[in-house]
Order: sequence, then C-alpha cells, then structure tokens
Amino acid sequence: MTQILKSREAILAAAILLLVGLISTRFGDFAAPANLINVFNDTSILIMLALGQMVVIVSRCIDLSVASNLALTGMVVATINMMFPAVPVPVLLLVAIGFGALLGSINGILVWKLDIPPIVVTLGTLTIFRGLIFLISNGEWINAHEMSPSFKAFPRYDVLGLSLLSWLAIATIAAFFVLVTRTPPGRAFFAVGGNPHAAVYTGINVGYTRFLAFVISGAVAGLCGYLWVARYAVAYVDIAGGFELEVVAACVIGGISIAGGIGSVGGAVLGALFLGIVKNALPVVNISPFWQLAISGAAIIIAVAFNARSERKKGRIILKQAERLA
Amino acid sequence: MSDQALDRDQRAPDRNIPDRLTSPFQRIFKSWETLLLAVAIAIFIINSFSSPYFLDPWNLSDATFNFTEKAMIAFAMALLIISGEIDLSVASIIALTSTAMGYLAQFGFGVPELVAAGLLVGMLCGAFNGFLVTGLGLPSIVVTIGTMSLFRGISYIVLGDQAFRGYPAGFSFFGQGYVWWVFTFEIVLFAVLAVLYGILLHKTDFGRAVYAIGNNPVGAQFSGVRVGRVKFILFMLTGLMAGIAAICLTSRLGSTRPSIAFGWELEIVTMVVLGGVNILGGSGTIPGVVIAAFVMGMVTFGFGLINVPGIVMSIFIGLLLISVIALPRLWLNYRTRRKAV
Amino acid sequence: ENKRIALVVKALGIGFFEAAAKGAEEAAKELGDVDIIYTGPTDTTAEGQIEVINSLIAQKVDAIAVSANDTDALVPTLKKAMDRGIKVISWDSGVAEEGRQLHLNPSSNPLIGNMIIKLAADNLPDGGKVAVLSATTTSTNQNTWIEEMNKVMGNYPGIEVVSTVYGDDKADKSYTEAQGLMKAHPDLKAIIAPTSVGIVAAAQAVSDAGKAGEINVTGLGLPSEMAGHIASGASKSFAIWNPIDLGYSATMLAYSLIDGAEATPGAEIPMGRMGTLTLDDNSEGAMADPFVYDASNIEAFKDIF
Amino acid sequence: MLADTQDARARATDAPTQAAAQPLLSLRGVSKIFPGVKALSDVALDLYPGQVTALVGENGAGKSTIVKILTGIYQPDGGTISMDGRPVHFGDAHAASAAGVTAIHQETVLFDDLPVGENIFIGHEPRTRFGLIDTKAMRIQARALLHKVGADIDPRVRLRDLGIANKHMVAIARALSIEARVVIMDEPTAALSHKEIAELYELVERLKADGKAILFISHKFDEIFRIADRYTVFRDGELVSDGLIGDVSEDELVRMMVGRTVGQIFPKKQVPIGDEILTVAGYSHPTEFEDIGFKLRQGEILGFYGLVGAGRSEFMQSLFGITKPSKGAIRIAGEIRVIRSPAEAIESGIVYVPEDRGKQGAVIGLPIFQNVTLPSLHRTSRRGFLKLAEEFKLTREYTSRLDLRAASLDQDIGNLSGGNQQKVVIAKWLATEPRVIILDEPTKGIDIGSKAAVHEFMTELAAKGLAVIMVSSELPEIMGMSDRVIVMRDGRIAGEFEREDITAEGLVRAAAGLGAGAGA
Ligand SMILES: Nc1ncnc2c1ncn2[C@@H]1O[C@H](COP(=O)(O)OP(=O)(O)OP(=O)(O)O)[C@@H](O)[C@H]1O
Ligand SMILES: Nc1ncnc2c1ncn2[C@@H]1O[C@H](COP(=O)(O)OP(=O)(O)OP(=O)(O)O)[C@@H](O)[C@H]1O
Ligand SMILES: [Mg+2]
Ligand SMILES: [Mg+2]
Repeated sequence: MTQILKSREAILAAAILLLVGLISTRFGDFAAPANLINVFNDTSILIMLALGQMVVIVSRCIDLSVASNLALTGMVVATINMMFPAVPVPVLLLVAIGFGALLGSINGILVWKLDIPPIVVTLGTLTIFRGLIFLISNGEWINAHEMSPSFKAFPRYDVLGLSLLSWLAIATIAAFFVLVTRTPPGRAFFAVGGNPHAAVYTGINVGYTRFLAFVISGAVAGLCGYLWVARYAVAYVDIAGGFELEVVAACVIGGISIAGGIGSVGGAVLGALFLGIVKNALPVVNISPFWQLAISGAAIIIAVAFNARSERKKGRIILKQAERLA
Repeated sequence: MSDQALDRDQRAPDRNIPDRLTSPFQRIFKSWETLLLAVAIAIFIINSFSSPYFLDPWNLSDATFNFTEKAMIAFAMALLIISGEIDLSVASIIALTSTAMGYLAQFGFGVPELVAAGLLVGMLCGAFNGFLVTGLGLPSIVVTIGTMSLFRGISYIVLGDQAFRGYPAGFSFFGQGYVWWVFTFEIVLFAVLAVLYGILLHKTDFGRAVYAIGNNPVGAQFSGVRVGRVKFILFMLTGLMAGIAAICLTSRLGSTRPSIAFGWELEIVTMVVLGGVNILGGSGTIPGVVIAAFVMGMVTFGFGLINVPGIVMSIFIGLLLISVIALPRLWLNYRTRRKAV
Repeated sequence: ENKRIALVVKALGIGFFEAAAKGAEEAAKELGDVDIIYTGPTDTTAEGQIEVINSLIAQKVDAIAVSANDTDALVPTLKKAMDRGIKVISWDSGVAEEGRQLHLNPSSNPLIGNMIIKLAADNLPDGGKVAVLSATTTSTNQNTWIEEMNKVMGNYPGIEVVSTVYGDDKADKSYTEAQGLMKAHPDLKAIIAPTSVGIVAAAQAVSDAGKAGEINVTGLGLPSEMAGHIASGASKSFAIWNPIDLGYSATMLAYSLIDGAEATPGAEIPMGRMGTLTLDDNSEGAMADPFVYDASNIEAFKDIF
Repeated sequence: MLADTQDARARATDAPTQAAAQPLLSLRGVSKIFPGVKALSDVALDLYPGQVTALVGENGAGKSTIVKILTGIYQPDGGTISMDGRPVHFGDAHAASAAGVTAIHQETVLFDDLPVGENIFIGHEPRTRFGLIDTKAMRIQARALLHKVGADIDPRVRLRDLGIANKHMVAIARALSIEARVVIMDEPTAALSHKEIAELYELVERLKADGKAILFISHKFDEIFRIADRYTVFRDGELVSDGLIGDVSEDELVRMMVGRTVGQIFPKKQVPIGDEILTVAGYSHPTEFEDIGFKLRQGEILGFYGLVGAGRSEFMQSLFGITKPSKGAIRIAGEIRVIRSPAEAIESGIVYVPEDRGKQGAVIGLPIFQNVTLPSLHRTSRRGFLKLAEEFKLTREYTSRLDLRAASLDQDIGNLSGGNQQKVVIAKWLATEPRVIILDEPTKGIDIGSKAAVHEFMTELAAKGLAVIMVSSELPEIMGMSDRVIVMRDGRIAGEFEREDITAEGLVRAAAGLGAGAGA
C-alpha cells in the first residue's frame, strides 16, 4: 500500500520532470539550476499554503478562507510597518503568524463548537476577512514606498544561493513532515478525516483536532500574508484574490483526497510545484497569455483523473485465494 | 416502570402508526424558510427606512437584476448540492456560452439561433462536468475547479482582448425588456423557473431521487435509483441554467468579454447555502433559495442606495451566512443545556 | 438643493482614482452646490460597476461620471440612466458613444500612444526589444493606447515590441507576468506598462531580478508610487497626467451638462480652471498633454499624487 | 411482568452482597435519554474480576449504549459509575482507557486508510525521547499484539486491504493494547468464522485467568452458556434480572429477554414448489466469483451457506446489477435477461435485502414512507408527479404486515432500531411485488424475537409463491429454513444439498473445503 502511495508521488514527480523537459525544448534555459531556483522561489508561497490546506483537507474539512486570511494578515502587517517602521521584521513575522492563527481559530471554533460545515464557515469568512481589509485600509493601497526597506528585503535575503522565502518554504516542508508523520496530533488529522466516528471511539477529540488543523492552516496563511506583501511590495484589498481554489487544486493534484484521511506532505509539495511550474512556465515559453487559463484547467483535470485511476478501489480478490490454495 | 415502557407493552401488535406527528402548520413554523423570511422582511423594512428611494417600483424592478441571473443558476445548483455534488464552473460556463453566442452573432445569426446555441453550449458544458463526475467517478468539487479554468480559458482563447458586440436588435429583450409594467423579462423568467424547479424537486419522482441520493447514494442505488443518470442530468440542468443566465446577462450587457460573470460561482453557492440547502447534501428547498435570492438582492441594493461599497455588503452576507446557520444551533445548545440542568 | 454628481471608478482603492476623487472634491467646493458620491466596485469588473450604477440611478443622482471597466457592457445601463434624465459622461476609460453624452480623455490617445513608446526609445539609442505589460484584456484605454502606439512604431526603427502581456491590474499577476517577460526574453531592454498598477509591479520585479538599470520600466504611473523605483534606477522616466485635474475636469463637465450644456460634436464645454473641452465627432475631448517625470522632477511631485 | 422488574431491581441492589468477590466496576441508577427514546433507565451492572458477565437483551435493549457509557463515548443522564468502590467519571474515550476500561465495539471503529499498526496504537502511540512517535517500537509491539490474538497480519498493511474477520482481529488487538482491567466485547463473534471464534474463546479464558473483568454481549446463546460466569438481562432499557449463569436455563433467559415465550425460531413450512423462475448459468467475475449456476423455483427457499468472505454477497450483488459479471446468463421465467443495474433487476422482479443495512439497505435521512416507496414510485405517482396520500397508503399496507414499530410514518428511518429498519427495508421490496427476493444475512445482529418474526415472514413469502434466496452464515438458520442449500467457498460453488441431504457436518466440510459434501 505504501507502494501505491509512493508510486502516486513518483508519477507526479515524473510528470513534473516531463513538464520541465518539455518546456526546455521550447526554452532552453528553463531547466538551468538558476532558473529552477527561481521557479521554486516563485512557488514557495503556494507550497506553504498547500501544506496548511493539506492538514485541513486530510481532516475532512476545507479552508476556503486562506487567501482572504493571507490578504488580511498582509494588510495588517503592512499597516503596522507603515505606521511604525521601527518594528523589527522578526516581531512582524510573529504578529503575522499569530494573527493568521487567530483568524484560523475563528474558523476552527465555528466548526468545532457549532458544528457548521467547514465549507460554509470558510465561505463566510472568505468574504468577511476580505471585507475587513477594506475596513481597516479604507480601500487604499499600501505601496512599496510606504514600506520600510528591511520589511521588503526579508524574503529576498540571499542565504547560500537561496532566498529566505525559499528557505522558509523548506523549513515549513520539514516541519510539516515531522508534524504529520511523527506527532500524535499529526496522525489524529488522518484518523479524524478517515473515519470521524471511529476517532471518537479512540479517544480523539474530533472537533478539537479540526480546530487545530484550521489554526495551523491559518498560521501558515498569516505567515504567507507577510511574505506575499513583502515580496510584491504592495498591500491592497484584492491581493491573492481567488488563490484559495489554486491552493485546493494543488492539494488535489498532489493526491490529497477531498474526502479526507488520505494525503502526504510529498504529495502536497509536488502538487504545488506542478501547478506552480505550469503557471510560471506558460508566460516564459511564450504561449499566448490567452491560452494559459485553459491549459492550467486541463492540467488540473488530467492530474485528478490520473490520481483517481491509481486510487480506484479494485474489487475484492476472492478467487485468487482459491487458486493459491488449490 | 416508566410510562413509556408501559405504553410500549400495551400497544397492540396491530396498532396504527400515524402518518405524521406534526401538523403542516407546525412544520412550516419551525422551518428554515420561515426564519429566512423573517430576515428578509426585516431587511425590507430597514431598507425602506434607510433610503427614501427604496420603495419605488421602478427602482425595485431595477434591483432585481442584482440576483435574477444568479438565482436561476442557484435553483439547479440547489438540486445538485442536495444530491451531494457541486459545480464551481457555472460562471465559466456563462463566459463560454456567451462567447459562443457572440461568435455566432458575428456571422449574422438571428435571435432564435443564438438562444438555441446558448442553451446547447451550456448544456454541453454541464454534460462534460457530468461525464467527468459520473463517468470517471471524480470528485465534483475538484473537477469543476478544473473546468472552471478550462471553460473560461477557451473563452480567452477565442476572444483574447477582443469583445463581441453586434448582437441582433431583438436580442436585448432578454436582459433589458419588460413583460408588463415594471416586470422585466428576467424577473418573470425567474418566477417561472422558481415554480418549475419547486415542482421538479418537491413534487416529482425525480426530486425524490435527488433527496435519496443526497442522503445515501449507495442506499439509493440499492433501491433502484439510477444514481449516475440522475447526477448527470443535474449537471446538465446546471449547465443549461448557466446557459440561460448567459443569454440574459449577455443581452443585458450587450457585449461579451471573457471576464464576464467572474467570481459568480461562490456567490451562487452562498445563495444556495443561505437558502437552507445542506452543503453536505440531502436537504434543502426551492422556496428557501428563492427567499435567499431576495435577501441577497435586497442587501446589495439597500447598501448600494446608501453608497456602501460592495465589499462591505459582502461582509454582511458572510456574517448572515454564518449566523443564520449558527443561531439555531446556539439556541438548540442553550435549550438542551437548560433542560439537562 | 445640492446637485449630486457620482464619480464611478474602475475599482475603489487605486491610488490614481483616489487622487481623481480629490480633484472632484476640489471642484465641488469651488461650485458650492455639489455633493460628490465617490463610488465603484471593489474589483475591476463590469458587472460590479453595473450594480453600482443601478443603485445610483435609483437614487436619482444628477450626473454620473464613469471610468469604465468595459467599453460596451455598461452601455445598456447607462442608456437607462440617460433615459431617466441623468447626465452621463465617461472619463479616463471610455464608454461606447451611445452610452454617454461625452468622453473626457486625459490626453489625446495618439499623443499617449506615441509618448509611451518614445519614453522607451529615448533610452535606447541603439534600439532593442521591448515588451508591453497591460492591465486587463478588457481595459478600454490601455487597448486604445497600445493600438495608437503600434501605429507609430514605424517612427522608431530598431525598437521591436516582442510581446504583450496582461497583469489584470493586479500587483501579483503583473509581477509574475513581468518575471515571465524577463525569462522569455533575456535581452529585453524595456517594459512599457501603461497602467499605474503594472508599472510599479514591473519595476519591483526588475529590481528583484537584479536588472535595475539594465531593463528600463516605463509607461504611465504615479509619482508617489514610482519615486522609489526612479531612485533605484529600475525606471528612468514615466509619464502621467494629473489625476487630480482629471477628477476636477470630469466633475466640472458633468456640472456643465446639468446646467444645460449640449454635448454635441464641436461643442466647447467649460471645465473650470482647466479651460474648455472641445468635442470631436465622437463627442470626445482631451484634457491636457501627459507630463514626463524622471529623477530631475520626481521629488517635487511625489507627495502630491 | 411489572413485578418481575421490581423483583430484579431488588436483587440488583443486593447483588454485591451475594457475590463472593467485590465488583471491580459497578454502575448504579444509570439512565440515558436520546431525543425521543429512553435508551437506559435506572440500570445497574456489576463486573467482577476474573469473571465473564454476559449482557443479553433484544435489539435496542440498550446493551451497546451501556458499552458507550462505560467507554466514555456517551455521558449518562444520571447515575454513577464506580471502580473499586470509588466513583469515577469518564469524560471521553481517553479517560475511560486511562482508567483501564477497554472495549471491542459492535461496529468496527477503525481507520481504513491507516496501516494496521497505527490502527492499534492511535491515541496512545509509543513515543521517543523527544516526544515524537516511535514508529519502530509501534511496529514491534503491534506485531506482538497481533500474534497474541492469533492473527498473522503485517502491521504495515493498510487496513483497507484486510478482510472483515482480520479487521475484527485488529480491533481486538487494539483493545488489548491498552493496559486494561475491564474488557468489554460487544458481539465480537458476529463477523468471525469458526476458527477465529475458537481463538477468541481461548483469549477470553486467558484474560479471565489474568483477573480481568469481562463484559460479553452476544445474541448467541450457545456461546453465552459456554463462556459466561454471570448474566445480566436488559429489556427496553431496564434491568430485568442478573445472577450466575449456572442458575438459569436457556428458556428462562429468553423469557426474561423478550417478556414472553418465543414460539418456534424456525417455523419452516413445506409449501408446494412451483415453476422454475430463475436460472443462473456460468456467472463469473474476474476476481470475485466463478462459474456459479443454479435453478430456483417458486415457493422455494434456497440457502446460501459459506464462511464469511466466501463471496456470496458479491455474487448476489451482481445478480442484483450492482457489479457486472464477466460471463454468464440469467433466465427469468424462461426468458433471458441482462441485468446491468438494480433498476433493471427490480424491473425483472429480483430484489435484494443487503447485509449492510445502514449503508446499502436504508436511506437514512429520509422518512420511513419515502424509504418504502423509493423503488416503487411509479406505482404511487402519476406521470412522474408524486401523490403523497398514495405513498402513505402503500407504506401502511406493507409495514403493518411486518408489525413495524415506529412513532409515525414520516419519522426518519435512522431513528428506528436495527430490527425495525430491517422491516422497513423488507417492506420496501415487498411493495415492488417481486418474484425473487434475496435476503443477505437477514437476521444478523437481530434479537431472537425478531429473528423468529423474520423467519416466519420468509415462510409466508414462499407460501405466496415468491422464490427466496437466503444468505446466512448461521448453520441452525440455514438448516432450519432452507429447502435446498448451496455452499460457497472462495468464490465458487463447493456443494449443493437437497433438503433431505442437509447435515451440519456436510455443510461445514464443504464450506471449509474439507472434501466434497454429501450432495455435491
Ligand atoms: N445515538 C443515538 N441516538 C438516538 N437513539 C439512539 C442512539 N443510540 C442508540 N439509540 C437508541 O437507544 C436504544 C438502545 O440502543 P442500543 O444500541 O444500546 O441497543 P442494543 O441493545 O445494543 O441493540 P443491538 O442488539 O441491536 O445491538 C435503541 O432504541 C436505539 O434506537
Ligand atoms: N475487507 C473488508 N472490509 C470491510 N468489510 C468487509 C471486508 N470484507 C468483507 N466485508 C464485509 O463483510 C461481509 C462479508 O463479506 P463478503 O460479503 O465478501 O462474503 P460473503 O461470503 O458474502 O459473506 P457473508 O456470509 O457475510 O455474506 C460483507 O458485508 C462485506 O461487505
Ligand atoms: Mg448493540
Ligand atoms: Mg456477505
């Protein structure tokens, strides 16, 4: 069974290599290390968000509010930076993570204590968070010149040839790997999503576990909120609009079952990379901008169909047994 | 021995089980629709006080455009969600359908042909979703995230940075015409569709199958319901309604761009859920969706009249969505807690 | 009773339009009997603008001055507004002729088209590849300017426009598109972004790629938002007209129409301190010439708009 | 019967004084109310170290409810639980297992997509020094536990890939992974075959010897008398009686359970066998079954026997159009039919009462009457438009014949007890006026009273000329009810027995593959 899981990730990895190869035929330098580093850097935020979304989906929930959370936290952090440029970046990082987690915990509480379906909760907070940005910013943009240099420099800071943004993504991947495979709450996500009823019987608090998933997803979204705003050096109501569906799509391409209980860190990362490469490469290889949307849509459908094929439940094998015994 | 147990023992084997325990009045009184209707009436009253322009028939008539097209899709979407599926590609189907009509209009086709094309393309898109979901067994939420990009993407391929204009003269009737007095074609169509969908869901075999599938697809299949076929039809219906909405919207705008109806899918889902349809499938009603459509339309219009930006309205809709679902549950929790003490 | 003039913008929150709103308020103060309703959707969609306009019609405002997200889609709604006696003008980004009484161009379109390519060419004595980063595919004004630019390309031999991409007036998408341009064309010399959102994002992308000074980002932008990029060298120069003046003029024109001015071809309509607008055959007129900003003058303007 | 109960209560209160040892765990005055149902009212229960207490009662008597209270899944609405004489409170499943109470629940409550090892340890995983999960230790301990219960399963295998019996063994291993003093088993043998049942009995003996207090719930009287030391009887959520198993007879126990004497459990009547109605030839499926063929006549009850997992349900489901056979043909009343969906099966007059009532049989969430009319809506509606009055009429007609107990016909079927759900499912099929009815484990998990009712009903159906196929893993039932028996093993027919040839030994030998049975 690990074989199947592994092979699913292997297929995806192969698809990514194929994609890179294909792009290289049209655009030679694409596979150059320097460019791949760039691609990874560009995909970092998607990877992190996909990881946060993964624990939520694995718990049989969905968080449609991540992009709004990201934008709201980004605006909050940018506003702090604009008004108090002296506040150091590490503090802002903590603020971003904490504020994101707070927003996530609102989702979590509603799901946990009131038992409202997660898709409804996050559909609601999706618009509410977005609206709050408008209220706190009065609709105005915060532009590059209103941000402090250190604020903008942080994600770009180069360490050993990789930007800090990329390093943060790598650290997030590692942290999620440990969380998901080696800690009781991490395993509880899978239990709760795989069979919530049974989880109750094993002493796992289903509501609390889901709450935790939303908090984690929110914290990651908050962190990404700062990174996004610093990277693009702008904060306004509409940033990352519609990004939530892209994050969900990355998870699904990565083989995370929307029905809960199945998924892996590797899958989420590869799914995000796949989508990131498709989105990043299309402008590069000079495909008409008007073709991009259709191509990424087709890519999602094909990837999902592929995943489903390898997941398709085979009938029970009763006859084989007979043959072996005969 | 408790009364209950005594009761049970004394009941004769051939005792009669009543059809229902509650009267129709009780059922209506306790229903979601009633709660929502109260909200709608409250909003109506608040609106009429907050702006002097609200209670004007022509203004109200104009305001219906805020929801009619979305609501048409919401009817079909309600059935789809009750059956346990979802279609996030509806707004993109509008774009593709509108593009197809615009394309044909370039060649001088008349109004009937354009309408036919609109219905057909919408239905085909729905059928494609239906095939992916029922034929290949893929989860609909994911599939339709994919087709959402694909359908609109095709629109972009066809149109690029261009727009289709030049629709024939009569075409503007669907989105701009009046049937009688202040009643626009759209609001009349909305009403007719509401009745049709109400009958389809609540009064026919097909509607019953939709509920059965939503509650337990396997059980429904084992009871002889053709689950795949019903779901396929629902996807086609949703596509068809998107096609109809596309005709109205295109006619109202008088032109087609690939970005048409962008972001509508979540608004439509919100409308359906606000209408009391269980997002997990199995329950919900058309009257609920109709009231929800009016609520959303009135909120948008009422806030618009006092020049509140749209985004603030959406906060309100978001809060409404969560609180309308949360309040009954809070109330229930409160009551059971009090009982237990 | 005060006259109510609605200034409908493409989307709320964009610096350019906030500045225009300031101009509108200035005009209102000057006129004395005018209330400005500054409004618009939150994202740049035609459907959002239609909802806003519908509620303005319901409020029976006296005039609507709109910068449109779509040339055609607003026409039926604006026609209805005119039917109900509301004066309608478009400004900045226009509406098709039948949907408004007049259109105020910030400047003449051929002039702007020429200006944006000239800004690029002036810094490329030896010629080279340039790319265009536009707003949405449906933006009327951007499309017109790019069209006008293409008409005069013959005057700039050696300059080659290799690609046109769309950032949808979103900072992140524009940034990614600019990155794509740099990757796809390693020998790119300039990016022309005739949009205030795109030009900032492109300049940021160029700085981040370490190509400031190598690739010149130019086009139309706001001094306040571009000051940093002029300083870093990512942008050598850019142009813009004064958005405050634009908002002011739009308000004045709307007021004139309310007052009974006829928007017929050839008419001259007063617009306060900005003089008069002379309408052409399409009932359009241009406000003023664009003004070029570079290191020499940006300091003086960056705190104004 | 009133006196009976009071008498029992009196005995329950002085039960501790009767016993030699102090009870390890005892419940007093425990009640549990669900919306509309009083599942338990004021019951008492004592568990003694080193002894097996059997808890018996009809379906819905409240047995599983008490298990859930003891494991912290439900909170009682009144009453006390004490261990070693001290009151305890189990706020959730974790608290109960920490206190040393562990249970094998009636439903397998495990995780299909997690590996076996994690299924055993989730919630109390072994940790490394850093507080992280020690996966290696977990695997080793899991293997040891599985060995202890006699199951040879690799802890790394995903649970989904196991058969039902092995899943149950995993559940048992999980229960044992907790250092427990009280072990509760809620119908643990329902899904197990002979061999595994024997192993389970051994395990129970070992646990007894270790001094654990065991609560054993079962509907099978032979095993109760075999392994229990004490008994407790519940009826309708109330304590009826308890005592030492040696002091009661089977008949007394049944009488206490049902409140009356149960007539014949296997009321098989010989009815005239009519024309051949169903002929199956060469039915095969790539992985599930092969070359199944038989004939079925009107009025006949054809038993399908086999060990759990022999592929009977799979075959029946393909007859019903759920899965497609790769080969084979069906004739109904001489006419060849191709059945590709349940809808077509129903049209042809074949209906199927599935084994998994909750998932496949009932549409939980829909009211009773809608469940009944779902497959026969064409009978109650006109041109696709529903006629509610007709629906209620049809429902009443068929449910009253089955003595359904419900508050109203528009009650959600999910609120009914299992036995009553089964009645609705059967009513649903009868309303379609079928020619062949397939009953897959029709009495699994059904109490002895309802069981007799279902059997009586089967006989009635046959008498009316329906052809009945009954799949069952219970030997007495198969032998008591069938006119003819087909035994399946590993997806093939392993023997066919006419009524006069049926012997217990022959059936078991055929099912286990120990040489051909007499009739084959
Ligand atoms: N969660 C619940 N909600 C409502 N009613 C319930 C619930 N759980 C059990 N009941 C009801 O409580 C009663 C006792 O159920 P319980 O499961 O304890 O019976 P049981 O004795 O275990 O029966 P069986 O032999 O069929 O397993 C039944 O009437 C049942 O319908
Ligand atoms: N691996 C499994 N996981 C869960 N349930 C299973 C598994 N294997 C079998 N079952 C269930 O256990 C029951 C018996 O298995 P199956 O139907 O394959 O064999 P059968 O010969 O029909 O046995 P039965 O005597 O139960 O009818 C069925 O309800 C089946 O769905
Ligand atoms: Mg039970
Ligand atoms: Mg079976």
